[in-house]
Amino acid sequence: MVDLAVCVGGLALANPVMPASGTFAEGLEQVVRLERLGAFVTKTITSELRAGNPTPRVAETAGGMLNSIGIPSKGVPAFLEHTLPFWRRWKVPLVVSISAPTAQGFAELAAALDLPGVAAIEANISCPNIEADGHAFAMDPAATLDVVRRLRDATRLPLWAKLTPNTGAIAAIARAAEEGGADAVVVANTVLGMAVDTETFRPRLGNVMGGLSGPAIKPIVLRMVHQCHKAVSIPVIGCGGIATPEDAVEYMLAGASAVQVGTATFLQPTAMTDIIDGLDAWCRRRGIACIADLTGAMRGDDDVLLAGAAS
Amino acid sequence: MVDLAVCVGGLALANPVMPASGTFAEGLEQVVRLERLGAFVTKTITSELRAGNPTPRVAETAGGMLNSIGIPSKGVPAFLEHTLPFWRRWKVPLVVSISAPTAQGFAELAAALDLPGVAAIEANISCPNIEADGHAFAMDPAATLDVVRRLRDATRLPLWAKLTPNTGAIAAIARAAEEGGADAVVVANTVLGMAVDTETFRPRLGNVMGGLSGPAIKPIVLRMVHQCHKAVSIPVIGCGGIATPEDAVEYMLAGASAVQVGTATFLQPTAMTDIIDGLDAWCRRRGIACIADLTGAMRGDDDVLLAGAAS
Amino acid sequence: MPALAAAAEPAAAADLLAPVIANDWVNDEYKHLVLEAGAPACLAGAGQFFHLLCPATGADQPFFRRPMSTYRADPEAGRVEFLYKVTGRGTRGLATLRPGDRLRMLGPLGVGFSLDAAWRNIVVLGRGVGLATLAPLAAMAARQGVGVTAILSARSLAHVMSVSAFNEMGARTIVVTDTDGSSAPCRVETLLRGLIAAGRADAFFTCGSNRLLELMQRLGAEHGIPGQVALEQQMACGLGMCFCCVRPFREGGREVHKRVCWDGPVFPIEEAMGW
Amino acid sequence: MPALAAAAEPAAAADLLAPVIANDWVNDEYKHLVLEAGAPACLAGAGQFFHLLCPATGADQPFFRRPMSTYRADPEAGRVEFLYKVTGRGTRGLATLRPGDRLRMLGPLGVGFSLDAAWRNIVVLGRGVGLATLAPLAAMAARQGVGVTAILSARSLAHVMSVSAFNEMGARTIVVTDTDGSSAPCRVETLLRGLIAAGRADAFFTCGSNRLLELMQRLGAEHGIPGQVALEQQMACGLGMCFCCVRPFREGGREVHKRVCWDGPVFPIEEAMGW
Ligand SMILES: Cc1cc2nc3c(=O)[nH]c(=O)nc-3n(C[C@H](O)[C@H](O)[C@H](O)COP(=O)(O)OP(=O)(O)OC[C@H]3O[C@@H](n4cnc5c(N)ncnc54)[C@H](O)[C@@H]3O)c2cc1C
Ligand SMILES: Cc1cc2nc3c(=O)[nH]c(=O)nc-3n(C[C@H](O)[C@H](O)[C@H](O)COP(=O)(O)OP(=O)(O)OC[C@H]3O[C@@H](n4cnc5c(N)ncnc54)[C@H](O)[C@@H]3O)c2cc1C
Ligand SMILES: Cc1cc2nc3c(=O)[nH]c(=O)nc-3n(C[C@H](O)[C@H](O)[C@H](O)COP(=O)(O)O)c2cc1C
Ligand SMILES: Cc1cc2nc3c(=O)[nH]c(=O)nc-3n(C[C@H](O)[C@H](O)[C@H](O)COP(=O)(O)O)c2cc1C
Ligand code: FES
Ligand code: FES
Repeated sequence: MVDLAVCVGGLALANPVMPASGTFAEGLEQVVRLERLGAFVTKTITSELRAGNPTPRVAETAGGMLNSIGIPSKGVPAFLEHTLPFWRRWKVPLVVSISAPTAQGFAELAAALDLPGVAAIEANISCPNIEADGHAFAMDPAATLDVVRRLRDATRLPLWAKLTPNTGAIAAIARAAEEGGADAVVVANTVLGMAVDTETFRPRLGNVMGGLSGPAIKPIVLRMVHQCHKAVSIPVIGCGGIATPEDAVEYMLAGASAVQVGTATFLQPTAMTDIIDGLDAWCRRRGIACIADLTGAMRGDDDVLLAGAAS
Repeated sequence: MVDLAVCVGGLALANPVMPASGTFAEGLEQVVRLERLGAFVTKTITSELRAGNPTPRVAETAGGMLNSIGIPSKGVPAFLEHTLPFWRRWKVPLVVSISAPTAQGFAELAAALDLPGVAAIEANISCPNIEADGHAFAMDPAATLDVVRRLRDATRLPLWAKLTPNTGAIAAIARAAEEGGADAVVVANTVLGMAVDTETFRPRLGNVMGGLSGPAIKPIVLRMVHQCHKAVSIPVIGCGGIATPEDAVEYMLAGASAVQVGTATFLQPTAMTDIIDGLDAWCRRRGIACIADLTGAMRGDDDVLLAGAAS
Repeated sequence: MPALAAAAEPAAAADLLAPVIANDWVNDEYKHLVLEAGAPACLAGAGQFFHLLCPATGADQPFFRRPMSTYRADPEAGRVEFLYKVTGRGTRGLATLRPGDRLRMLGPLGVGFSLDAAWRNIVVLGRGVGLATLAPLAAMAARQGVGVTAILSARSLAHVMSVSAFNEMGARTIVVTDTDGSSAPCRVETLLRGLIAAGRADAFFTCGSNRLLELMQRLGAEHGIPGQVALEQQMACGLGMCFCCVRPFREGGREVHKRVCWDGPVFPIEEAMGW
Repeated sequence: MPALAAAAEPAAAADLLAPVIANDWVNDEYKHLVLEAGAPACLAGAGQFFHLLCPATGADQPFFRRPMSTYRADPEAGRVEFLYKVTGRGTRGLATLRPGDRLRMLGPLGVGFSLDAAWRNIVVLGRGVGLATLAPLAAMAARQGVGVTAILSARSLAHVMSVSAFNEMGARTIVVTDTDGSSAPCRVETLLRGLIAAGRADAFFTCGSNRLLELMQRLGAEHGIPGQVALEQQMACGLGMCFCCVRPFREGGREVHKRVCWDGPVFPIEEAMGW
């Protein structure tokens, strides 16, 4: 009886739960009924062939993980030949995540993907591993505006901009994405982090630095989702540390229209469908007819309170 | 036999372990031999009387905690009458943490504290709760340069600048603090975060947003310590999620000259002395004669590797 | 604050790993935890509390310690006891402890109850888990020859705890319940007025219910009866360091913030503000 | 890759909560875990693995799951067994499991060993925990009527595991140890050359030692003997999704990255690169 449908950045989804880019691939089919997901989101692809980063590529931390996978990519032809036909077998909308070293490269790649079976483009303008020392388009409002504008000119597909949490100005960057023509912002990618092995004195990641994800970052990204929800009128897709139905509700209350689940799937492969079931049960228990009503429904968040911070 | 002494930003410390501001007060005397600490750091004080934020002021998160204590302050006279005489009873160097709403206010407060018994000033230019919506001096290199310069002109005491992790430009801000004349940077304060109660739909903190601390943020702050260590030649004091001797070693390898322990003391009141004992034992086991040699001793961190991120 | 001035210097606290002797269900919600603990833990005063490092279990990973009032501290047997309600992840973890396990606990902490030498008869009024906090007060009063009337309020007879504990300490015990309506504030007020009239109310003590606190505040003000209340607030450090456990209090006409862990958990009743 | 082509379609994996039947020490470092598990788990092929959600204990809170090779999968009894070395926080947590507890495990996963119909006799060479991985291969060979010579290498006689397991499956078992020097690569090489000469080495299989891998690669290349190796790498998802478990391989003269969890953990021996 609960209506789980949401409308996000130009796409109508059966429910608000989808995978986070880079944490989802065909292997999950063995354990999860993929047709139940709100959308599919591919691992980020690039035009260039890329090998990804040296190993070790992951490390455990308290309540989270660091990864420095990088963006290994087999290029567009391999995507068209293998990945796209594979995902086309389902009716679930397919969101293709893309990246490029230049705004021009982003635009060209988006243009090349305006194909049947591609439902939306997620522009990963935030991956902390790509630019040296963690810089990315989405660390700067002007660069964000520029790349999103060019993407907007290059494709008629719904366009989502995936932001980085490695900034002190997330609201300004979300506004730049909106101004550039994005249909939604995905908040956020991983938080740049690091770990050192005290036995070997070496970094725990082959790449020294990597992205932190998982429950540890949930309070940080949730805050950013809330800031973005207040700053823009396009939908915000929350992504960071979501592992339970309550986490998804928390994100929606803070302003998310839909959520992406990444790291949780590694620990619990059925995490996404468990969350969908749990959302349904939760709405039922609370007498909520349309899940979309949860978006931004947090109470007691007036500016008086925020200003109260200073007193 | 292990030499635990370190020299940090104009101060010689018996060992590199000290409390983080706001997580230390006289109550600890009941459980810990305070004379064993490398330094004392006071809760941030302000000139104005401040009540602090509404309750609830804390919330648990995965591997960490959110706080929105704010900076309740009884002003300078109460500090001079009660706090300073209390801490003067020990020989341990006393670092006084200060904050103010303006650069001028910072300078005046620092000038007023150039007193016997005060060993150094830690300028908390980073507290995310003070300025509305999380802004702080240390989110901007120019504001950092300005406030540190004025502080430098106002006091002959060793001057530490405590930075915020809520920025995409930590290295630039550390450089600004160095240029302004800081003797050390403390990296870092809490990460701005948020949590929502899914039963009541209300924020878990009376102040909506608050600062995340504890093990959850360790990989993030460790990365920033490393970035700052590479960016400046003044010492870096690491602070974020340190709970064990290994955590302290990890921070030193990444570039810290000393460490501050906050949240861990709440869970384990003897955390700081346990860490000091553990550092001694660890150095002994590894045959390290001077702990100061650990600072920046991480291996395999050449720029080739960092640049490799892009491939 | 004559009452508080008479309080003994709080014993130094210690963080110790205490072996569990017993941890049994008292009813369907409460468990009774008995630990082996030498000084200073077993010297805990009435109203003082401990900060417990509740064990993490699979699903429940409490981050903070949990504050818990001393239900009983026995210096002779070298034991400390708690009576706790299983509510969330911390107390659920606590509930898994088995005899022989060890629990890390910091204490005794805070300012407890104190008895003025001039008081001959006191009234103790508690509800729910508040009774656990008040039980050692009755024991202290008994030791000092002070007469105690204990009004124990609960949902039903099955939910009143500690009746026997209060009785053993020689308290006159009155049980009031929601089931028979005797716990209604107006009926408790009648009881209290009777005790005042009978000269059995030199001081008021309460814990665990906002409505009962307000009732005692009103009657106390009306009849000039001093009193004390034990309050709760979420805690991080438990040692007065973090200022997260503050509550508002009335002090000389002004509203001030005080730390429940450090300035309390026991406060003069007239200073407390309802919640 | 004729060997791999002959592999059966991998059974679909499932994530199940399996009751523990036994979890006993085999020696001072290894434990043997027996779980009740229906299909598809108990249909796991030799060389396939499971991804285990090791229980968190007080100090040890493993974040990721831990990969573990099937030591034995018994469809008739509905059981799956593991032989594991207690090394870090995940396996320490695993070691706390008691009969009746439940373990969440995902599997069977990955590409296992496969036997070419043309092979009559194979040589299995393993060390340490690698023996756990190779044991079900010997069982599979026995079922298919393929003769097995198993060379089991260990620090000392006390550390050789699974000898009886290999014997039961009818393998000719040779134990070599560091203690008597028989495990030195040059001595193992002599053994292998003997087996090749005797026509008992249609294929080579190994796991657990870089030096033994390199030895088998060299002799295999010299004599045109195919082979397979089971490799390890830290894993997050175990399902081919995260690309964290890649290793470099030689393929047609180029170095390529392959995922141990998805493309392996068993690979053609000539592709593997030492570590
Ligand atoms: C001084 C003092 C003495 C107490 N004595 C007792 C006692 O004798 N018996 C008993 O059953 N309970 C007592 N409590 C309440 C007890 O601390 C809480 O029930 C317990 O912390 C709940 O933890 P949880 O993880 O089970 O619940 P959760 O709801 O999961 O706890 C979440 C957070 O809220 C805090 N919290 C929740 N309820 C309370 C509360 N009522 N007071 C303070 N913090 C709370 C927890 O400590 C934790 O930080 C006392 C509280 C205080 C402050
Ligand atoms: C396919 C496969 C099959 C395996 N089969 C067995 C087996 O049958 N018996 C057995 O004892 N061990 C086996 N291992 C190794 C086993 O996974 C590790 O010993 C275990 O993960 C160590 O976890 P820990 O938490 O105890 O150690 P920690 O050192 O605390 O682990 C830290 C991290 O490193 C990873 N890690 C540590 N050692 C290894 C390793 N050798 N391989 C992969 N990841 C590692 C852990 O999974 C974890 O993510 C296998 C590994 C793989 C990849
Ligand atoms: C192993 C791994 C690989 C990832 N790869 C990508 C990627 O290719 N593109 C991208 O935009 N984000 C990538 N991410 C980031 C996730 O999509 C997500 O933003 C982040 O992990 C936070 O969500 P989580 O806490 O639910 O994992 C990756 C994350 C992980 C853990
Ligand atoms: C309850 C609490 C109060 C704090 N108050 C202050 C403060 O007054 N001034 C300040 O500079 N930092 C303050 N901090 C931040 C800490 O000093 C420290 O930078 C941060 O908690 C990270 O370290 P940790 O993870 O070890 O706690 C406070 C932190 C907490 C948890
Ligand atoms: S709990 Fe920290 S001051 Fe009371
Ligand atoms: S562990 Fe994720 S791809 Fe292998």
